[in-house]
Amino acid sequence: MLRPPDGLVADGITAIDMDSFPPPITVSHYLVVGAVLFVLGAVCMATKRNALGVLMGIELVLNGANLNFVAFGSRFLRQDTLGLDGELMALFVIVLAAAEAAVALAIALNFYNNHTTIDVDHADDLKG
Amino acid sequence: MNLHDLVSQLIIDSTGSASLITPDSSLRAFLPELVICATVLAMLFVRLFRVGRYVDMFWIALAGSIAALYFAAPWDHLGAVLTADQAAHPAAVTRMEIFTGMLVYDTFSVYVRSALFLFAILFVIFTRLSGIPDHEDSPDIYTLVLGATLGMCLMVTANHLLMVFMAVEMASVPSYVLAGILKGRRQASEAALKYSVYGAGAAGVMLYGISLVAGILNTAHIPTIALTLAEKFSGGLSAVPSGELMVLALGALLISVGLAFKLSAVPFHFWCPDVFEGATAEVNAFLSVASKAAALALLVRVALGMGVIAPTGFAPGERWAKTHQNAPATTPTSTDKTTDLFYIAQEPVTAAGAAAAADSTAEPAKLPAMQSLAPVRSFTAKLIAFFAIITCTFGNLAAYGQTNIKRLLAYSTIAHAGYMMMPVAAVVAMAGIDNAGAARGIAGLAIYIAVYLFMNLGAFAVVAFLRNAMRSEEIADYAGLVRRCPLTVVCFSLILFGLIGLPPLSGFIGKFAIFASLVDGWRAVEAAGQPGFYLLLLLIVGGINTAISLFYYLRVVKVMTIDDEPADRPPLVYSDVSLAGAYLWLITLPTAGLIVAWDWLSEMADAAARNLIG
Amino acid sequence: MLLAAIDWHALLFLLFALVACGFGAAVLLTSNVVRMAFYLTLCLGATSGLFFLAGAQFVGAMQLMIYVGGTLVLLIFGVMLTAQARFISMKTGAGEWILGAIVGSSLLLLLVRAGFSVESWRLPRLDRDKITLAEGQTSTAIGLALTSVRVDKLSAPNEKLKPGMSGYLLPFVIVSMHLLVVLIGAGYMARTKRLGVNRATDRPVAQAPPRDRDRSFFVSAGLASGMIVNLLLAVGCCWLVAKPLAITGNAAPTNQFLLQLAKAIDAAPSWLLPTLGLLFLANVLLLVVVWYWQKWGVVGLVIVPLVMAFLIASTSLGQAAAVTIALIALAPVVLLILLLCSGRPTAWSQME
Amino acid sequence: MLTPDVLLTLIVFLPAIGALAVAFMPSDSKDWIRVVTLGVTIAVMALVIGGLMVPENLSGGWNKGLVFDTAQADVQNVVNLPWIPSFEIDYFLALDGISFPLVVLTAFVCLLAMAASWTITKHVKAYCILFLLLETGMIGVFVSLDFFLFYVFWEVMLLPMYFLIGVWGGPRKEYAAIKFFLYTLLGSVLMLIAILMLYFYSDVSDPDLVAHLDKCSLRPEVRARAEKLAADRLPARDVVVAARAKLAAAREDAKAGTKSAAESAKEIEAAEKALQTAIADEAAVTVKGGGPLHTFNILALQQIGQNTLQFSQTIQWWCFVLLFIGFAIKVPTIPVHTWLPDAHVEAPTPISMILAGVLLKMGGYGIIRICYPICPHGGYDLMWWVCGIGVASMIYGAFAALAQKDFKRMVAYSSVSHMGYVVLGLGVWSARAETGFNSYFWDMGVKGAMFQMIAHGISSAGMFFLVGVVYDRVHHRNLDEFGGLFGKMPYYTALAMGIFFAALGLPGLCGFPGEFFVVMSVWKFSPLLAILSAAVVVLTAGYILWAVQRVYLGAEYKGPHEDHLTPSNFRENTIGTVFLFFAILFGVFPHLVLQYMDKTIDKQTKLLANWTAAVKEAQPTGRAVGNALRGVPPPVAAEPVGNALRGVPEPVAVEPPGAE
Repeated sequence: MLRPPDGLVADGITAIDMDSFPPPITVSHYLVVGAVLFVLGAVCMATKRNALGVLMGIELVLNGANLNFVAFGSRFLRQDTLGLDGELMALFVIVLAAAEAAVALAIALNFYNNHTTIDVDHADDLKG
Repeated sequence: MNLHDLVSQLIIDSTGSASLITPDSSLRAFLPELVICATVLAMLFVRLFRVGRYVDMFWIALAGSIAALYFAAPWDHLGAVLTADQAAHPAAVTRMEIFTGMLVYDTFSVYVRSALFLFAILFVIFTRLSGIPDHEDSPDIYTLVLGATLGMCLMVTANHLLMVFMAVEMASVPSYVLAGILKGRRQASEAALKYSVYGAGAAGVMLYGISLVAGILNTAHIPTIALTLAEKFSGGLSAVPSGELMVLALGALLISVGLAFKLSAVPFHFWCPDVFEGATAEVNAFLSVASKAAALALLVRVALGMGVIAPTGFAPGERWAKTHQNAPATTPTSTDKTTDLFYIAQEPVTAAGAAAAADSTAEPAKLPAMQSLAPVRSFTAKLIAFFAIITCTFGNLAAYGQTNIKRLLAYSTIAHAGYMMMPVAAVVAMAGIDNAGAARGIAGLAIYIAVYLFMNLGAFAVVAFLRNAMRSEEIADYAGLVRRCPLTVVCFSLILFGLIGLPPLSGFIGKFAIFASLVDGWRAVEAAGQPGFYLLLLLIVGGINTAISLFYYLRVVKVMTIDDEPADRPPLVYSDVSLAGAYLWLITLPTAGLIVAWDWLSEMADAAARNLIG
Repeated sequence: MLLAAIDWHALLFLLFALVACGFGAAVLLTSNVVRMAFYLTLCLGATSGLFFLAGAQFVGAMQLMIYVGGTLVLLIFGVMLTAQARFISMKTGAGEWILGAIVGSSLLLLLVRAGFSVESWRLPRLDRDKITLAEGQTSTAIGLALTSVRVDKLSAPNEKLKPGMSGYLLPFVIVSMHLLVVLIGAGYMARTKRLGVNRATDRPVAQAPPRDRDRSFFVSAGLASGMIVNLLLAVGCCWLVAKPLAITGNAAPTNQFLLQLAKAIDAAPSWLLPTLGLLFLANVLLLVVVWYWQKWGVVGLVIVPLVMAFLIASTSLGQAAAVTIALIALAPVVLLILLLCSGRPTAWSQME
Repeated sequence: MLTPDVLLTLIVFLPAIGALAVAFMPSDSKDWIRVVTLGVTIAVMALVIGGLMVPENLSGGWNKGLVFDTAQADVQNVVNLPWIPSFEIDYFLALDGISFPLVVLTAFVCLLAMAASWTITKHVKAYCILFLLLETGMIGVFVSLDFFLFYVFWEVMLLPMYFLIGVWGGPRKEYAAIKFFLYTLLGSVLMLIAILMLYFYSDVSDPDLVAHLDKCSLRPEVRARAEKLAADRLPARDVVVAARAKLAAAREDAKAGTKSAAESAKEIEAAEKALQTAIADEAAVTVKGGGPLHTFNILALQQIGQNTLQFSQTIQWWCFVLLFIGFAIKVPTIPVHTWLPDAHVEAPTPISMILAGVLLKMGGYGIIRICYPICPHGGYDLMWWVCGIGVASMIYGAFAALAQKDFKRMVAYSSVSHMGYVVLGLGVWSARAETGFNSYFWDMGVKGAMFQMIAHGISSAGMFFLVGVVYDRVHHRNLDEFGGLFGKMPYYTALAMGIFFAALGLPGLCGFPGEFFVVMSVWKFSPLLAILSAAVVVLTAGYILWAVQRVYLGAEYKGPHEDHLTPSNFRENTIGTVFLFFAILFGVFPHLVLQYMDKTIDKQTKLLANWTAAVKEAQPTGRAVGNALRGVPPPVAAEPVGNALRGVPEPVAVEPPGAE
């Protein structure tokens, strides 16, 4: 169970919400979710043999990072925050990810047309 | 401060105050990029009309690049203007954060962007001569090239972590398509797929690192990051909670993954040989020169930005406003003459004095902050040195067994990325100890970039022209070429020897400059009583690698000159005395002749490096 | 009583987090592309719920609209376009799984540890009840920030954040440029190449043209003398740079012509002489080119004097000097062209 | 009338200009190309002799003020122009007694080698271009006194040499060429590191240097800046000197034990702190005045190395070792000699002549010009290593030559052996306490080494030429398959005998004086080494005489192509006669060569002897202070002066950390 830092206890603020169920949400909780998505995406990129699967992994990774940004910027989670920058960066990441996905998809389709497969393991004309 | 004030502040920021666009406004500083945007739009616009189909996009792209170079105006900012006494002038603006701190504009950005635009010009001409892209593809391809160049310019000027990520994306995503430019080919589409998948992954990892760094420091503006870090470290390394240290290190490592990918630094180089082999030689030239130069500039920005308290600079419009406030008598004609951003001759003495006073008050606070950032710099320097050592060594060793010239040049590119990272390590280590030496180190890097631009462009130009002539990119097929096209072989040999770094070819100038910065760094760091052995190690590794690299470059030369021509060589339609040949001479000329007089380059590089470290 | 003790905010967070992580894991674990796309949709939808919970309503909405509504639809398109039975389901090998699991779990461990290692991240905001809803409404601020007006920073307690106010106008504008370029690129990639390919790399190798040509004595002599004269001129220019003809002093030239020349050189900017020297050298190269039967050399020979004239005209030497120089330089070229066009077969007709 | 800048520039770059001219000649007219190339080499020779050697009253005065003055020890015909001001790199050419004989030798050997190139028939145009570029590189190395420029020329000759061996060489040409290239490149990379170290540690604005600036031939404006800055620094320097003296006194006190240990430790600590502050203050003054003024000027670096504390002992060790490796590869000495037999054997005859006649001399030149004067600490401490390497090369080369079956390979190994004398002569640092700091013997060793370089340039180039003559006829070089050439090619055999005996070191021929001087000088240094090096002469006689017997004497020719053994033609006879003429001339009148180098070498060894007396052996305390100041741990019980007096040999110097 989380305890407020000593300074706050001294100020007379004791364990606000500390005993509620579930415990109040902190940035760390968001970071855990972000980390999970990030790792899932990274593993997905590493293990999927389907180009589209790899692309989906990338989307997961970007979302993990985005979750971090939003959590760092949220004023509900802590006092001294990244501020609006967090949300703004998350916004731009969403847009950039869309652009990247569009291109990657076009490239994957092109690859499919040339190889009639999108299995990245079949991408072995180049030594690798 | 109400909304109205904020908006007018914004307008001053973008355009300068009062008059339409003052020389020290964000828009003026951003003009080259705007020209590139306009060129892209023009190419799109022309295509809308039936007549536009017959317009050759080459001319538009060429005009756009030349105009961009013109507006970047290196001759104004790096040439005679920044002679020593003028730069010492307290009124000389040397650093300016534009667009509310998103980008930073200084002589370094002028230098690297000019190199990029110069490369764009040469590249567009090159593609015209080599025939790829053809008339049908050219609007798309030139759009992508210019779009990527735009991204690279942003990489060079990025001053905010969002801009770092965005610039990397803007430079990379068009490059993915460029790698697959010959879309009917299996190899090309495979190269594009690999590049895009790995690139996107690396960008994602980098973004995660950015989020951690921004989250713990509560800011994404790089100079502010340095300030916050200095505050955090002010009590020494032991005063920082170990958890925060871990997060910072983790964030830095994740960011370095993204940068290392752009630099094709080992172990994030694996895409490079494959992409280079699959993509055309033209695209390889683009990726190996422009992309690398921009990535290095970004590395300098990030590494120095986080490890060094940025020198104080003006905000856009500030100077202009101040000039006009203090000297209302200044006639409008004087503003017409202030085409040069950095130095206004009519600057009244009062303003100069005020600026100097402001500097002097800021100065004492800066020193301890700079000192407390020492652990950050030491970490960064060692990290970069580590990457440099393995990159350089691996690149040179792996190149040895290659049979395909493009793969060989890919590994050579990797090795050169290693060389080019070396001075950055020295610079980061030297900052705060010997700032003048650190600036010289940056200048060394700048010289290397300029020299490398011509060498690698030349190398890939030869590969492309020979591919057109004989449909082969295998080294073995170059056997005895000196009998068929002696001048081209001489050019290629000079370029390859230049890549080794042999005097009197210009590659030596670059090597000399970066090795000099390493020795300088080693001397300075040791003199300050800090461990500097890793810089000496870098130097020795660089030296030995130079000798190793001899093998594979020399093998190509040997095949072309000493080996006999195969009896069954297919007919070779290639003449030394052609436009393509003339282009090669033009590209080789700096490689062969720069040694005669490179002081101007050195001076420009010095000017470029002058304002990075306060 | 029980309900009152429940922190709904936290509970909802748990719910969304579990959905996001669960479906994220499902994306990883399934080998069917179609299912993967579906799970990803749910996962990202749940993420947007987390955004809402963190007070980032606008981002959450955008996540739903752009990501779930746009990007994922695009991905699903991709899945459908390439959906052939044998590619829909592709299994990953056991070795890869194990390796991925080991690396992934250690990475996860590291990141989670990192997440809990900073104190200010670990502790909830104590006075969050006091935050009014209006404060949580960030859409206006975001909108203004995108036009570079950071109203939120005005009240920022941290003074040092102010210099980097970081309005987002530039990214907002420049990203549109990026989208344009990227869409053109994607279009290029997705389009099939028109028939009648005529790429340099695809054309068959042409036969080398025959190279038995004859050159009359006059043409040869003209070319050779041109090379010599131009070389001398180039050297002369370099010489003048190295050793300027001083107008004053002991070594002042007595010859009237030399005096004039010295004056003219003195008046010219410093870059002119080296540039002219280079242009003369270029002339030599062009003559070599003509020697090797390339027509474009002649074009170059005409262009170079014009460039010289332009350069001289742009300096203080004046128009008359420029015209004179141009005429003097063009005369031999005209002579050369006449020489090339004379004779039978003319040298001109044999050129490429 | 010529000025030094025009003359020296012409001598260096005339071949390059000639190469450019040849490049524009049609490649079919082979004879014309050869003639033009030969003309260029003759022109260079004419410029060297006419401009620098013919007395003014004979030349009609056109070389007024240019003639090499043998009475002058300092550099002459100085050309010093700014080249790359931002790195303080100058276009600095000059001649002195060390470089001038080698320039003449280069011009001479190039001329004869070009004359011997008529047998080259493959790609004549490319050959001639590369040949001329090579000549530019070689002459440039000898005349440039700017370290950067020196390095550029040093590498410039690499590329032509690679192609000359690789394209026109024998069966294993590619292997030989790349081996040559790789060795030399590795050496020069190490050299570059040393150059950069010296550059960044150098500072011509040092107040200690002001008195010696005259000898540096700095550009006037650089010198003015240096003097001004030095004057600014002087007050701060006085503080440093005082602090240093105080520290030394404190140390003395501690040693004498006048005060308690804790007290003296405290005193030393305080003195050290004061010294550091003083040094930092001086550095601040330097930076404020726009310094430090780094330099690539070799003469200035020499003065800095000998007269200031800028290059600490550690730095000098490092730089000496790095530079010595670079030069030793070129000499070559064992164990880095292995490129030489391959390169010599595979190279075409004229290129072998140049390799042996000129290229090997660059190593010796570098050692004498750069290693010793700039890094005397390294030179002094490592003298046993250098001498040991020299003797080992001599012995190894001689034995290896004995064992060869291949005629050319034998000659190549004889080069290794002969160049060992050069290294030995340079390494003999006899100016020590036990010789009363008398530099006489060392002086003799250096002169012997220089003479040996010239003599070897003539004799070995001649030998390679002679081997080439017979190889051109019978296309083999197997020593066992010759014999009886005396009967078939009498004049040629006579020439060969003369030149081979010159190489042997027969008195009256050019090989003798150099070897004699070296052996004499070594005697004072170490009788053992002297005996060894004298014994090598016997081995040399062995392989030379044996070779002469197997090739020229004997009853009949035993190998293939007997009918091709025609008497040597006019061209060959002329070249051979010229070689023999000079071999005899220099053997009979060694003064002809020595007069040019005497003064310069005297001065250089004198200065270094003074340095030894002042720094190395006389004042152990002063040295300890200097070291302490630079953070070097005090040497193991500074050599007791008594030892030297008692004739106890110097303990073999300790290897610096990481020098290998």
